[in-house]
Amino acid sequence: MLNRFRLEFPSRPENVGLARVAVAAFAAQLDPTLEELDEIKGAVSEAVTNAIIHGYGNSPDGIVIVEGILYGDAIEVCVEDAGKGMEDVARAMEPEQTSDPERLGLGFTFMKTFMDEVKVDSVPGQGTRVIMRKQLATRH
Amino acid sequence: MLNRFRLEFPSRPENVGLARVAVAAFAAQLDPTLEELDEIKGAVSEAVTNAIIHGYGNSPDGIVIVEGILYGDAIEVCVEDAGKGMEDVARAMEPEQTSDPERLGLGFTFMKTFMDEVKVDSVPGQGTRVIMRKQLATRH
Amino acid sequence: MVEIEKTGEVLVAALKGEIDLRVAPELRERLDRAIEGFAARHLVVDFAGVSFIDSTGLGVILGRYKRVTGTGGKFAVTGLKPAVRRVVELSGLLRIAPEFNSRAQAVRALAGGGAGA
Amino acid sequence: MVEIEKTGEVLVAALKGEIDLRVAPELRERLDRAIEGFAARHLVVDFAGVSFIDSTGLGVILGRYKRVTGTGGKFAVTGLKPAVRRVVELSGLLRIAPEFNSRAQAVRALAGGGAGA
Ligand SMILES: Nc1ncnc2c1ncn2[C@@H]1O[C@H](COP(=O)(O)OP(=O)(O)O)[C@@H](O)[C@H]1O
Ligand SMILES: Nc1ncnc2c1ncn2[C@@H]1O[C@H](COP(=O)(O)OP(=O)(O)O)[C@@H](O)[C@H]1O
Repeated sequence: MLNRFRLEFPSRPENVGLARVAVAAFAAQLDPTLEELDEIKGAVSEAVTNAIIHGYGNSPDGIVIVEGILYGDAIEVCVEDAGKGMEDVARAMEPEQTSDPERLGLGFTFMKTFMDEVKVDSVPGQGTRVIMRKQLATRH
Repeated sequence: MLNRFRLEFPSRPENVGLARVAVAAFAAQLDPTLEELDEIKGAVSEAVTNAIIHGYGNSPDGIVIVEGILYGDAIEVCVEDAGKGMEDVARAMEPEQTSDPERLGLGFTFMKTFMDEVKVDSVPGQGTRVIMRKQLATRH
Repeated sequence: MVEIEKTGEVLVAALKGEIDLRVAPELRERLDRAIEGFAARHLVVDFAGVSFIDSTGLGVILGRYKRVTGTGGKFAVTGLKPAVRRVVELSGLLRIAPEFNSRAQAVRALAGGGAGA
Repeated sequence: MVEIEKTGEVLVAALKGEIDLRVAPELRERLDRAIEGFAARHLVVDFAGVSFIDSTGLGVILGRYKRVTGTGGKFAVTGLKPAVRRVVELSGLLRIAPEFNSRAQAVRALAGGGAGA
């Protein structure tokens, strides 16, 4: 393991940007392309937004945890909440599947498009952990 | 309290930049001036560098904790290590006081110049906690 | 977050900066207020100033698409840089809304009845 | 982190980007290698490309100041934008080293023996 970090913050909308910036600054240590960096930021934005609005139902009192780990030329990002969890993760991950008619239901689709692997552990009433992994093009 | 975050990472030189970026992105929520942002980044850089090189003696195996709290128009930043600590904090904080002849001994001077308040709690053999506070010019 | 301009029956919304959960509620409100307040029929969304947009931000734009086309208006997009175009494409918006090379072209097309739903 | 150029007996080190603990060891080594390798007597440090510098970075520069002036060479700085000038000033470097408005001026002054320690 090359390097890692752990970031905790309350479930407030303004912290979605904080999470993106932190993960991007961390990922920058692998010298990614601009496109790779945009993809990582996009995936983090979706996962953290879900933790805030779905996990904690928009209450600002929850804690969101973002972790990053570098392995060689790959980055792993985990986004965790202790919110309401999901009954049926496989179904929630399908495109255009949403519990909120104001939303697109494309969060997981974006994550899967931007990252190589997306794994979700969720327990109803206990919370959700999204683990995403991306292999970066080696440029050294 | 408006907002807060906690960031943990190993005591590696490349994480000094990560800490600066995270604190800057967080402080940006108060809409600071560019100069204020530069000062906050400078203070964070000094405190995190000290944790790595003095606290942990340049070993990459220590954990550095950076916390940020927004209070109205003020920001508080704490930088903590569980490293070797200091015998005489007041003396260490004097200008050009350094235990390393390759260094300037100006880290604490920079912190005190950039921030309004700098408080240091340190226990030899247990670690150091630097608490810095800065009032930002209200622009709203 | 957004600069809004009206030319005849066409509203142009130029998005600015990072369009995510932080700005989504206010963006939605400002766009809806503009559509109502100006009695605008058509909407052009200019993405040129966008530095980041995610599915939450795109949800607000697609919601306005539905609103405007639902009352017989037309909707178009412009200013899509490659990085932004990719997520706009993923959202499905480019399958239903015409894209123009410039804001002026989009306004002309919508005002003239030349393109749209 | 640094681009190094030699004109006669004057070495110009143009710093680039964030000069902190991450780059300090390599920066120190590259500057020392250049001073030795080129048998340079004088050193001009150009800060124009610096986006951030802290006391660790300034320690490397002050160390090179001591080295160069210790062997009878001269040292000068240039390219100080306001944000960077402030920390360079705090480090004490501006009390001991002359500052020039351009790299060319600094090189001329040091080569000609016009200014310096
Ligand atoms: N962290 C989470 N906690 C609880 N439920 C979640 C979480 N993330 C996603 N979900 C559920 O999965 C659904 C699909 O998520 P997503 O694909 O991101 O679409 P959207 O956020 O637009 O609804 C959500 O509508 C929600 O019901
Ligand atoms: N986190 C820390 N742990 C242990 N000692 C520290 C720590 N921070 C500072 N010190 C001590 O205080 C001295 C002065 O620190 P500072 O003013 O930052 O100067 P410098 O880092 O250049 O030595 C250091 O040389 C070191 O002995």
